[in-house]
Amino acid sequence: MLKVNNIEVSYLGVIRVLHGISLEVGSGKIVALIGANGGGKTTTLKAISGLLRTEQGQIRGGDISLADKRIDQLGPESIAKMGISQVMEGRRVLEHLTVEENLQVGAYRRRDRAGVKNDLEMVYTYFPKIRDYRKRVSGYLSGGEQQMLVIGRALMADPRLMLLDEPSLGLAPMAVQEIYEIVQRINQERGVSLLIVEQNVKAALGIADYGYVMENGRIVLDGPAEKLKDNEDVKEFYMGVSSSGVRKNYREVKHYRRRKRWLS
Amino acid sequence: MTFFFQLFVTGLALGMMYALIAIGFVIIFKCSQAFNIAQGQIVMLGAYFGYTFLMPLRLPVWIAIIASIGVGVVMGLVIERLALRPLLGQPALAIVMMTIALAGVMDGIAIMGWGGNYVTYHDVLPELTLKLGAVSVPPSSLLGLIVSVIVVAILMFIFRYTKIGLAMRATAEDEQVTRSLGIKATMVYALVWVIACVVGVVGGVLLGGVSGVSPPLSEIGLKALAVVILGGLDSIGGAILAGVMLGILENLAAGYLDPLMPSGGGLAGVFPFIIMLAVLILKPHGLFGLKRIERV
Amino acid sequence: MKRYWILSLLAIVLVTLPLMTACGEDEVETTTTAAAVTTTAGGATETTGDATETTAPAETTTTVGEPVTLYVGGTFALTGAYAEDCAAVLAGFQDYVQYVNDNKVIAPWHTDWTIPANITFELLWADDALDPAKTLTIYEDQKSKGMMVSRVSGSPEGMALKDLLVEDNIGATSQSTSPAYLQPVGNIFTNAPIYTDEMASVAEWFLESWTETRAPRVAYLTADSPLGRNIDIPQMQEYLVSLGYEFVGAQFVPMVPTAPPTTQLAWLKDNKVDLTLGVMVNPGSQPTVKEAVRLGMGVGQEYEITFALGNPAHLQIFLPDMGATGNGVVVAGDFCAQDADVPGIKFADMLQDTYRPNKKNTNIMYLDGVIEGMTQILALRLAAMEVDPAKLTAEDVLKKGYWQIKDLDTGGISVSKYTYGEGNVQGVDSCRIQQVENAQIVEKGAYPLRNILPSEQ
Amino acid sequence: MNDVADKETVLRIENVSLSFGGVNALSGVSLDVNNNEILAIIGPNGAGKTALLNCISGFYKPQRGQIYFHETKIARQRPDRLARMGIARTFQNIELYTGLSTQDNIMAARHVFMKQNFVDGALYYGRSRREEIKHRQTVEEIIDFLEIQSIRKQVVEALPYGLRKRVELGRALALEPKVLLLDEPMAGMNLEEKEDIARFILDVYEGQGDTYPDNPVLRDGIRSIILVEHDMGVVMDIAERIAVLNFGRKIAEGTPDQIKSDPEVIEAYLGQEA
Amino acid sequence: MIRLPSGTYAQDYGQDAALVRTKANWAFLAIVIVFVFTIPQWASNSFLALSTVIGITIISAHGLNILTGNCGLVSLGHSGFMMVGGYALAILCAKGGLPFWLALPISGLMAGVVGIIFGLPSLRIKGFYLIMATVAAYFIIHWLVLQFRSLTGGTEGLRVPSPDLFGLSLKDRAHYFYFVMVLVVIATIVAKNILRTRAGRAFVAIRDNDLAAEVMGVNLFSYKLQAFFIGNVFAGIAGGLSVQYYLYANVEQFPFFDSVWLLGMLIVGGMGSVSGAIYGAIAIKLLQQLATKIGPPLADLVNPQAAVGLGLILPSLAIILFLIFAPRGISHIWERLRNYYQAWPF
Repeated sequence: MLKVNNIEVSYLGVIRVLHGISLEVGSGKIVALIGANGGGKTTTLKAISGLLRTEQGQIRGGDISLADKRIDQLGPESIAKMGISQVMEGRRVLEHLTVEENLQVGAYRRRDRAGVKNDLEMVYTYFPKIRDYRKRVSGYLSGGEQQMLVIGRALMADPRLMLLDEPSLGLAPMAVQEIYEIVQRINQERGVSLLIVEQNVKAALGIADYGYVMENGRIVLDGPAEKLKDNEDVKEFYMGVSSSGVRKNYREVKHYRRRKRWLS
Repeated sequence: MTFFFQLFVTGLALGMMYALIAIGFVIIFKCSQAFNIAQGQIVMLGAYFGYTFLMPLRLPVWIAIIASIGVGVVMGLVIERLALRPLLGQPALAIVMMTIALAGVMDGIAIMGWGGNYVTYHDVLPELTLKLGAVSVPPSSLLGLIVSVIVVAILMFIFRYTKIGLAMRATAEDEQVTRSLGIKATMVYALVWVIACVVGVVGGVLLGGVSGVSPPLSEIGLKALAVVILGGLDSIGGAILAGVMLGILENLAAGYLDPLMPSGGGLAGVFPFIIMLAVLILKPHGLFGLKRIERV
Repeated sequence: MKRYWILSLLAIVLVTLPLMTACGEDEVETTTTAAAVTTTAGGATETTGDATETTAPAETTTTVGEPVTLYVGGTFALTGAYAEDCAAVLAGFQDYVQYVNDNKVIAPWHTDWTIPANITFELLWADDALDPAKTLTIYEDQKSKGMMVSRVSGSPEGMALKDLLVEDNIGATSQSTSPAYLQPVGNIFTNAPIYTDEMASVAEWFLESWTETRAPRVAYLTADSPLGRNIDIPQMQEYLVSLGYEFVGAQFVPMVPTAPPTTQLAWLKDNKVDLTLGVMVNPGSQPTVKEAVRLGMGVGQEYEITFALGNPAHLQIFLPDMGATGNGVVVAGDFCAQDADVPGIKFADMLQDTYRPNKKNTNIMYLDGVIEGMTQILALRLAAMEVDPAKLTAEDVLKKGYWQIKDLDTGGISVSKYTYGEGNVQGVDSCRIQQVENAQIVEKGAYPLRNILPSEQ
Repeated sequence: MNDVADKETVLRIENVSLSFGGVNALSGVSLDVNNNEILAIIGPNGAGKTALLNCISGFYKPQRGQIYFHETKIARQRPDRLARMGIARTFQNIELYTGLSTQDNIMAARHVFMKQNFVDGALYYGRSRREEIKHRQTVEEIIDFLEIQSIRKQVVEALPYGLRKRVELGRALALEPKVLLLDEPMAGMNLEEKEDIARFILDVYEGQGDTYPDNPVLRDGIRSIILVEHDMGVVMDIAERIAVLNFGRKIAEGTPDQIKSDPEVIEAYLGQEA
Repeated sequence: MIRLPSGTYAQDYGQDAALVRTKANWAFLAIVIVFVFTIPQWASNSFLALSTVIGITIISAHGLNILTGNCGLVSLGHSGFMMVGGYALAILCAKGGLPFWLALPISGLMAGVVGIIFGLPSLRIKGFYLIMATVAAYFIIHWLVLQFRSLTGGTEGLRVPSPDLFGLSLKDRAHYFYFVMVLVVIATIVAKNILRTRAGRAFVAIRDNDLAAEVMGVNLFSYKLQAFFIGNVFAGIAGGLSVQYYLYANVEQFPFFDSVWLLGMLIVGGMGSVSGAIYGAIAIKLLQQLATKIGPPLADLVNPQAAVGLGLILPSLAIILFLIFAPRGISHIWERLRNYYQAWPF
């Protein structure tokens, strides 16, 4: 459904952050994009959703298309209209609005009142926790609840594709599990495609169909999630499991580190 | 006692005027976090346009009002597009400086365009007289009161119950998020400036009818800023309450304290600022402002 | 990088352009003075731009000496509350200077006071924006161009210049009547009674028609500005009390009111005031007077009170807007009504008809421009009769010019004839009282100045 | 590595309660922080971990309870005073001086050690110049220790996340604290970066001895570190003791092994997987 | 951050921290100083007057730069504090009979103390609230000056005797200019060095992140007040100098809009940069001068008041353009240009 073809992105016209990224999200699939910090994962998401422009970033080459329509030249508003909903990093709830108002903002573009009402109910079914707080100012929700709210808000736009940026960031292990379970359910029950950017490789690959590994603005490895999970390098560098299959202890990390780099 | 009530009523009317101008600030601040110091200048230019439509052009009052609203719309669009949009994403200080510079430009325009002359249009606006016993309400202020109430009611409705109002409140919180949800932030900003300018221009036309117009009229903007600060930067209700409060207090101070001052007083000019400073020391977010939800 | 080049270019232009204009003025005097509105003699001597020794052929055969250009003018505050007034003063100056250049005479009624044909006058002016700093720069600028007379626009500006003027021996005219000009006396020659004296005249006039047995109650209702607060001094209060008044207090109205001054008016009513004195309550005074009428206050209203104002709250400004609403308002000052039947007004009308037929300036301060111009040119003329005009110094103009001015008739514009001298910078000796009756200005008489604030001699 | 010898209490939190706007962020939390230990505080989001750190560092004034630093009462003290007493911290969402370079950021922390008065400084003669140079030396050692030499003169705003976290740690070190509070130092990092930070934390804790003989904090180490972190792998590996908060209450405290098997903790926080 | 030409290395930390590093720097500085100090020799009186006013403005701008540019406390009341300094000097000299050299520093201190008083709310309030508090400060000071008439002369203002420096008369405009310029040089050096002091580092820390500053041991309250004090001492001295220059103190000498222009100078020059304050002061003052110059011809085309309008529009427009296209001001452009030139021909 979504095709990113060989895009290059630079900021302020000088700093190149993506060097020809290509990836694909199939209809109804979950795709995980994993990799080191500063590797360009978030930038990739922003390039897709058009938010890059609001930060003086620029797509300098390649193209992005959604269902064979090019979207790389559009503004974020138009892209959102086409059915891509982004959940930004850092639980960006609209703090002073109530939970329900937050969700209504998500449905801003939609004209079908009945559909919106249904979807509101649906979101509350997925996230029963936030139903209790519907009239509460969202800034006072806990981290996990806020993450649920922003995912719910993105869902209210009735998207075809959702982009999740680090949904587990700064969340307790329990909350991470809960959110990932719901995300998987959303994917299965509503057929929404998902592109998830994650540091928590284990969680992301746990529900993904396919995965891409990104380093320094390049895709260095990709494959079905099952396969990636078993990849030695992924295991060692992203999941902290040594080749013997035992998790490494942080205390044992040496002052000099063995670094393996693809492509460099 | 009559003296007290006279002061009170006059203060109330003046306060509504402050509130009307303050609302212009609040709208802009609420939605785009821009602190518009030029609101007083918008009012002043509005008054000059009101004069031009009513006196040299001799338009009927209602057409003049509509024409003024048109001027407000254009003014809002021009300011937003040329001055504020290039600054999207810049720090708050840059935006404050921009509006200060805009104030300079607008003062300059008033002087270039109308020679900075003092002009009046006294008997053109409809006269409403109201007498409560021995106390009389200034007609122009009464008109201001009515217009303020209408404007506030409309704005409240928009904010509370309409979709565009929701979009405006959402944009106020987080521009990027709202854009990613398909709300055109630039449209919201333009709309916000248009509303603020229209409110300002209408206020200016009314105010000019009371007192005549000259460039220093814009100083009322600074007083209205004190009102905004007192009411809390993002609260329309707060602006109204604070406006009325300051108007009354200012008048009472001028009436009762001025004669006690060593040099005749003139307290009316500074009283709002003194109160504002005192309140700020005790309540740093104003009387009715949202306390930002802070998580360290 | 390209962007930075453009920007830096912009910055350089921004910086160098004014720098060049700033320091180049001595060399390029011709061009800059030409830029300053030149009011040269019609056709004949177009080359007046040149400072002192122009060798351009003098066309007139009657020329006695070398052609000489003398500068008049000074600074004008074309911003703020006085902008419109000062613009009118400027217009009066421009027209008058042109008249003198064309006719070589001081005024139609002073035909014996002629100007030598070789002397042309040129007006130098700049806007000081009511900013003392700017005033100073302009003053230095004009001095460097050879100006020997000057004018000041307002009190702070005058005060900034006062010592310099004494130091440079330059005499200046001013319509602003700051008491500070009088003590210690400097070189700023005023042509209007100072406000305290005007208020004293009003007080005397008011007593003449006071019939009740109790003492009349008087209060100040005046502008909250340096101008308006000028009258609030102990000597004034003492004088009022000595006349038999009961002094009640003072109310100040913001120069630019944002609401009608109901508060202040209510206070007057509350304190049973009979007469208010003030200077320029607000520009044109309309908001105040109009509100007073609405509250039933004024002459012939249910609450009888007389509002009196000092010059420059000229009734002429006030009348067209107010009409009968202004009935009973009193103004003390020195200028006659703009439609008075006196030679001075006819002269002013003639100037307007001749030099600005299509854009007549209706502001009364036009008359002041004419009178100030007349004073400056007369001072120059008197000095030029004693000293070779080409070798004239500012000191000559001060001592042999200004100080020798005697009985300068303004054609009835001002009630008194102007006489100046060493230690006497106040040209007038009496004050005119006018009142609005049936939307008309009615003269109530002239009263001698009481010098409430005596100048130090 | 661990001197079991003296486990003297450095920071004693006694019955601290804090609420804003009717919501109880902390209710009656008591906790001892000892010398010679890394203490981890874990718990679900909104459980009050950061609130507790904020109470310790003086940002929040708890309504009830007291905190003792050695014997001094420090609850409700001003943050800057606490900093000068030897309590340094980092933030969950990096709070650096965005407009300054790495070097200046760390140098700014040396502020508390500068003795020059205003007149000295304004003239910049001998003493203040010598002092400046001395502090530069210390800063350079920290830069060296954290391996951020290459970004010494870069403005921190433009640095990648991981490096900014490191600069923030450096800045805290420059304060030469006795207690170091780290608020989610590894959030948003990948494994490799986490390993780096874990190593730095351990190195700081242990001290570097003769590698940095003139720098007391690098030489002797910071012997009390409080770590708020979600990554259970890191917490279990490097913390000596763990305290668990939930809904503003302390629900468990103990060694990593004890915590791992505590049923209440599993139910409230860890879930099945851990 | 100062970028150095290639080939210049710091041998020790002391050198690395020095203000003037290369020979070219020294040469440039020398040229500027010679240029400035010979102005009375070749320039017209009006240019001399303008230069003196610019000098006074630079001192004031340095103060605002410390407060706003370095400590991040935006003040729109700076001309109010200049007024305090101006009146303090006028009262001390005219009524107290103090000599000028003694009165000037005292007037600076007075302004500083008043600054502290109005800075008191700054601990609890930030941003726009603080801006408005400083606006209030201006109007309250203005009002107080008018009220205490017996001391200040009210609206009449106060006349000041001619300045006298240890028996040397400064009445001569050129002498006064030299005096002001010496103070400008001192003020610049002090402003530059303050940044490297304990206080200066605290200021910058507060500006960039007051939260972090507090955790790093910076006493916010004390340092914010110090910033108010130091910044306003500069303002007070500038105010005193300007009163002494006109030999007259009046409230209209310190209009509210001057505060705006001072902030504008920092924007145009480069916020937080010492040289920026100088560039900005010169640029804005010259633009205003330019407006006065081209006023007369414009008067015929538009109206007699056109010059005033232009005097407002030109500097405002400069501020707007800089905000949009070069928010870091002239000093940054200048640095970029210098780097470009130093890297030439690469």
